[in-house]
Amino acid sequence: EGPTIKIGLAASLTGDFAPYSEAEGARCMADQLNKAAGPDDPKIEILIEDSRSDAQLSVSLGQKFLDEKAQVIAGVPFPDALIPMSQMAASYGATVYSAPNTQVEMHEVGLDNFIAGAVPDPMNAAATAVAVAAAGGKATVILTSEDGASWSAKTPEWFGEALEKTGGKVVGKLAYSFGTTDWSPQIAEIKAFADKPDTVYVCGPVPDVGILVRQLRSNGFDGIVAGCDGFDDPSLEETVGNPAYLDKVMFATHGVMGDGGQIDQFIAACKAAGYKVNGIFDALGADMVQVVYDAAKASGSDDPVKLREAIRASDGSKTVMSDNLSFKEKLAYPVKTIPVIGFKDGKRVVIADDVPVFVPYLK
Amino acid sequence: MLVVENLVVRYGPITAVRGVSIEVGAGETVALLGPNGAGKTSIVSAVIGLVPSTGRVSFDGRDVSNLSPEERVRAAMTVVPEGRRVFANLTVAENLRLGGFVRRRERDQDGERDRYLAMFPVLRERLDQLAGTLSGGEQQMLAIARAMMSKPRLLILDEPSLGLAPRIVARIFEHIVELKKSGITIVLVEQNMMQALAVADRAYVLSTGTIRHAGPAAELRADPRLADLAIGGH
Amino acid sequence: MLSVEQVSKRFGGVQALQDVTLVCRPGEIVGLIGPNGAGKSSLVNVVTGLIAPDGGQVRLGDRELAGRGPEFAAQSGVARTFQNLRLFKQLSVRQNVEVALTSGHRHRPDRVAGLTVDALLAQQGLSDLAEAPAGVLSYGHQRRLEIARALALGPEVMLLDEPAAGMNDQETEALALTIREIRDERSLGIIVIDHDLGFIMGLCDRITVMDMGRVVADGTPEAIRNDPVVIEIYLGTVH
Amino acid sequence: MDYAIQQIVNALAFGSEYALLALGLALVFSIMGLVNFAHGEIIAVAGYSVFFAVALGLQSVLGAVTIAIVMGIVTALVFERVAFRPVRYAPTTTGLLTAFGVSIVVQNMLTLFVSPKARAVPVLGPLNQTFFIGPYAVSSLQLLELAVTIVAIVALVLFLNRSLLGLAIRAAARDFSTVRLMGVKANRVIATGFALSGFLAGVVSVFILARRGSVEPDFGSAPVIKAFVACVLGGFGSLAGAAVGGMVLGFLDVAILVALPQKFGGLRDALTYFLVGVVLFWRPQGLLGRTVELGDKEV
Amino acid sequence: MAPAQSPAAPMPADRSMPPLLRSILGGLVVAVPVVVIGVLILWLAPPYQVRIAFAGYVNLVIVVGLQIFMGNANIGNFGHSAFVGVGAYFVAILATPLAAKKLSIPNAPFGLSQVVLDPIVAAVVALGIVGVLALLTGFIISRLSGIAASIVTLSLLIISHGVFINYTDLFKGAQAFFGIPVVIGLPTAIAVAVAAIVVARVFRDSQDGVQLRASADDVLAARAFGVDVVKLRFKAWVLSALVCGAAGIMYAYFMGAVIARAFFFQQVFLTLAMLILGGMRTVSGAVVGCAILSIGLEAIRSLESGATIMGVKLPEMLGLSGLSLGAVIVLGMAFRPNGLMGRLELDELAAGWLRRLRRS
Ligand SMILES: Nc1ncnc2c1ncn2[C@@H]1O[C@H](COP(=O)(O)OP(=O)(O)OP(=O)(O)O)[C@@H](O)[C@H]1O
Ligand SMILES: Nc1ncnc2c1ncn2[C@@H]1O[C@H](COP(=O)(O)OP(=O)(O)OP(=O)(O)O)[C@@H](O)[C@H]1O
Ligand SMILES: [Mg+2]
Ligand SMILES: [Mg+2]
Repeated sequence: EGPTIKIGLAASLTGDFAPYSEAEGARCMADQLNKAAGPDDPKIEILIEDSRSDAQLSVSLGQKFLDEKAQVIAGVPFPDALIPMSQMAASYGATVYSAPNTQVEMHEVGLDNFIAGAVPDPMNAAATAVAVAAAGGKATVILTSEDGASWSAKTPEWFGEALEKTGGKVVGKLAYSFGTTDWSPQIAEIKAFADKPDTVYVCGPVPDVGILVRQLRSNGFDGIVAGCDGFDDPSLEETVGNPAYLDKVMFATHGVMGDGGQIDQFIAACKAAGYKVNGIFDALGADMVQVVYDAAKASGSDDPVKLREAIRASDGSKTVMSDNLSFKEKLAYPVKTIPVIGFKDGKRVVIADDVPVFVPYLK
Repeated sequence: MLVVENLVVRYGPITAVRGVSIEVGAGETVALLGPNGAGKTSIVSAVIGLVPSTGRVSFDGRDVSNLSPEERVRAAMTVVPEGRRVFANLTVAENLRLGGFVRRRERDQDGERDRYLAMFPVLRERLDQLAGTLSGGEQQMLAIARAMMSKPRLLILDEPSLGLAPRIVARIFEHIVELKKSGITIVLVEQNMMQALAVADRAYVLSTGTIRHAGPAAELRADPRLADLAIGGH
Repeated sequence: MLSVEQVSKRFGGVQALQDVTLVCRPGEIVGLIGPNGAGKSSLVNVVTGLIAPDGGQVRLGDRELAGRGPEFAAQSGVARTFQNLRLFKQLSVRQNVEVALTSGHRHRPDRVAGLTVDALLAQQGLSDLAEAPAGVLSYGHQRRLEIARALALGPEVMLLDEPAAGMNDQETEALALTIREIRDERSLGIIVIDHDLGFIMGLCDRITVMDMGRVVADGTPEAIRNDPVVIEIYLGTVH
Repeated sequence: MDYAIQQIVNALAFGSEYALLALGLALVFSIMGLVNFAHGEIIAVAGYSVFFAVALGLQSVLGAVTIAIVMGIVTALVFERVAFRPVRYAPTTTGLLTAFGVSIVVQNMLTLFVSPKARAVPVLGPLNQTFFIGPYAVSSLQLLELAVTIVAIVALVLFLNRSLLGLAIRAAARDFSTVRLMGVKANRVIATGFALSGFLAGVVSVFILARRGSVEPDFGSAPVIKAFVACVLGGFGSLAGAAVGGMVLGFLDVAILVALPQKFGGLRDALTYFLVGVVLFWRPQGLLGRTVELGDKEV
Repeated sequence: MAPAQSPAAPMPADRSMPPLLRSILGGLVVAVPVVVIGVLILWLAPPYQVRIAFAGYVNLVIVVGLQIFMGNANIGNFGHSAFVGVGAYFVAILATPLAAKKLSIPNAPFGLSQVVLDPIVAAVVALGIVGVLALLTGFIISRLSGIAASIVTLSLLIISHGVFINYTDLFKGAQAFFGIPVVIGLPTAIAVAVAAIVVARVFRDSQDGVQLRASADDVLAARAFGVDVVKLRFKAWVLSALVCGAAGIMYAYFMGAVIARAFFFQQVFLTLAMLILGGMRTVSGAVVGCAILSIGLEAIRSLESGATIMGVKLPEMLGLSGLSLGAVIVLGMAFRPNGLMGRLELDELAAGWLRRLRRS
């Protein structure tokens, strides 16, 4: 008999973070693995409850999963939920594995039992900066917002830092709030800068950033518009409207979609099997399940601490998004290539897929 | 013209009107008398449909029990409500315009209005003042004039003389007599008993929600027990 | 003693008060009559601080009240009833009285010594209704509650704006009796506004007549009853 | 200078949208003293209707505009009938909570039956064309919004102040039962008022859609709180006040965005609301609200 | 004078007891279900339900605090969560161990990154800060009425949120402030809730409370009877803020991490809904509203993700709890526009029933 591993997800099935939920992908992957597993292989059991994107509720649900002896739990992918959950899980030996988490705070607190499935924001910013510089971007305006914590406030700064490393510079910084649907004041300001920018960088959600692209273009800005994984939403193109506007738009994300590759195949298979999968975040969820499965297989035990040790000791798993997803180096997050997506004739193309050399902020 | 049968009005646990029956013939003027809390206003409100009640109210031979207040008003019943209830946030002129709402398609609104402005000249000076800032008596005059703008066939007046100077009260009672002559049916709720009985044909005396006495006004006026009845002696 | 001197007030195009002068001594009941819109309620509003006069003085003893707001007037000992009934509708009858009584306790403890809610309610015949919310009382009962509430403040001067409106003759008579009782008991000055002449004549020591914002006559009930000006402007020829 | 004028043009557009939203709120408030936070959901339903129509093959701008407006009216009427009529006599807080309830229900239904994510609706894009007048970038949408706002304000003010129905609506706001005593079918009058506010919501929905190009469950609710503030700022219940309040907020928004040092950029909303607080402390009745010296009277 | 003859004669309250004692006892009666439910949970429920219950008790304290101002002064309040947030953040700033602070707020002003206070002292100081803020804001809000006052409370909420998020040196911005010592559990929460209920009840029944409620009915008349409306609103505001601040402190000491988002619209609306649904005119209303929505929403939530009831697996129905919350509000308001509890407190109702029972 292989061990049974329980993964408890206090998922944001509804509420503000519903678009970023990894739950369906995780469920789909677990079912695929369980079906294929032999008698001595581990079994993955996924427990899902809706956290309504509420941090407090997701901590309580985390407790519930721990009561039910889950070895791995996750909640709203923000520090206010994940930090208390990690502290709580520590006394059970359990691991908090947040597949979509990118925020640096999680890695600063000194939590021993936390694992993020995505690379931290500074790496994302660094990858974008390299691609922007390669496309000729030299002078950038960055747009920041405190609404998405460090993701939207600091990522642009890190982008600026990384761009300066390539010889570019930050010519201006503007603040905005999430939910902005009319960027005309900011655009008027950008146009009024003495130092004309050739790049605008923003790390924010769709549709805000889509509207920004459209308004920039219709106001005559023809430089680069760059961003982060917030751009990675199927509705981006439609929000921008005119395919010509997408030229010189680029963003770094977690994995490549739309090229018929592994992620697309996985999503299509899940959809066909009736899972309500959305996109890249489901792929992150699937990767988490794969990693846990492999570790359980390696350790052969259902002990949570041994499981975590096995995750960190592994040389890498073959997952949906990566041929070799490994936590050996950083322990709390993976090191992997970061695809930067651009557009050609309105279609997504991968313009780079590397591990950035210079990464700001992170030590 | 107006027939009220077995009317009961309840407010939660309180029964304010306990099975009252009243009949008002066409062209008749009937007074409703009784002490505070007797249920007069409750009857009036039930007759026009503003408070839920059981029993039957019919007007002109037609059962109106299930009609909404506005439908009853459209059927030419009108109430001058207790406590004036002028539209405080509208001007005097606007109040009067709304008073004529049911006749909005007719031409001579102004003629009607002038008639009441002549009766209450002070209102003419206040046409553009917000009704809420009028003095108490001025509001009462406005409430009466507003009700009259609809040219009702049945007019129910709940304490019309309240807060009015004697001169104006006299004018209103004169007007009631005039209306009576022109064939309008009137129900008059009054504290001013003698004056009410002087213009009324018949009267009902109520206390604690039931009718204690009913009869021709003249008879009541002479009745020594009246005083007792009207202050609610049991 | 309440003294009003040369008070004037204008609302837009209406001169509501024009150089009004009036006094009310402790133990005195002054009637205030006049046609509708004469400015009687406005005068009460000025005295109780609800409106600031354009000019003139209002003094209670040696305190100037004009323009200092209603709280100050009330705390100095001026109580009133409202012509348009302004009870605390959601509070119980008892609490309506309590509000005034506690405020009185706070500011003039000697004046309210001996007053209790129960006694005041009993005096106005409202004992049975003590726990009912004031908003559901009939019109007449609401008027009485207004009076009980005014008394609970332990006032030096009480202004009653049409206290008898909505009461029948017998009730009015009883009311007159209570008012006189109160005056004798607590020796306060009372100003009564009403359009029921029988009531006013029978009750008041002195009567002031207003018209179009001015005081047009002032004197004993007898004198006022026969004053041709009063008959002309107020009573009308019919009376 | 050019820059300042450009920003003023932008602020006018911001202000118009707030003003239109605020008008819808002020209208309902003046009809039944209801602070209708569900106004945003009327906008959302109108927006989603266009989304569905597009999904079913609709392509014309005119068609989309018609659908948004008709659905705005219908939704407002349904809300009135189902949710607001039962609380018509209730205290303000009750109406407020009912409106919250309606808004929660609608947002959750949109989440449940459509998607929690934004859905693109590009059909109204043609309304939003940027062109240059000299050095100034102006979009057709900005002009349209300004024009519609002005027309709406004038028409509504005339309607409410001059027409008999308008009088009835205003009277019903204060004293529903006495209006009925005038023979006014008060239910219908109130429904008319709601229909008007639904019309305004439909129009706003068109504008937001044209600009955003997508719908989301909180499509309408986000701007409504600002609009509510605009109403109070201008003087609650007064239509002209709502419009002025909206314009002032629009200008405040842009001015603060532009003038605030970037370091404090995130404090934009905080500063806006701080200024609103200051204005209200100074003029509790709002900018256009008048204070009447009342004494013992009430209006 | 003619005796009032009216059928309306509901029960007079028992007037033989001193008023203060009567209020305290009344408050305790209202608090009985609060204690009973809490003890049952402590005794029978698994740890995660204890956590969920804790959140419920935090909300209860907030709702009761909200009632003190909103229920008595009848002014819509959207700003109370600002005080919850201030309470939570200041214990976070003051009681978090140095090591954690080095990471989170190394540049805190006034050398705050160097100070660590005992949790109890920190709580007292935090309450003091809430109090000072309440005094400052109360000065403005108590001078306003109606919707203008409500908007200013809304401003307070948005300003406080803006400051939490943007004053990163002190509040750590939009990121979680973590590392707060976890020092309390459900028993403390129950005790605080009972205390809050009694305080709210004593205030409601006090002279000040009655006078304030009078001014809510008719400001002008209240002023004409010497009621110092501004002062009373001010008192209620400060008291309300302190109770809400206490809720925030509880929250921080239980969760161990706080974030500004937790003290924003979502909390404001939920607690407002609880209060208005229960009936804001009584403390009982606050308790009942909070209990019904907390328990109801939790029950529905557990159905949402497809529970198994008596062997039948129900389908997943996401958004059900949101839908039900909305529906409960709309229906509740339609059928009981003044809230579930009307004018009277639970104990007053019970006393009435008892007396009627004895009479018949
Ligand atoms: N809305 C209400 N809720 C509860 N009780 C009410 C309500 N309205 C009236 N009552 C009660 O019903 C009874 C009758 O009141 P009503 O107003 O009909 O008397 P009335 O004869 O008009 O008295 P008055 O001469 O004082 O106006 C009174 O006891 C009153 O307290
Ligand atoms: N707040 C106000 N704004 C505008 N006009 C007012 C205001 N208050 C009173 N008035 C006007 O001032 C005049 C005097 O009003 P007041 O209420 O003092 O009359 P009154 O003598 O009490 O009359 P009544 O006997 O009818 O109550 C009236 O014509 C009234 O319209
Ligand atoms: Mg009556
Ligand atoms: Mg008067």
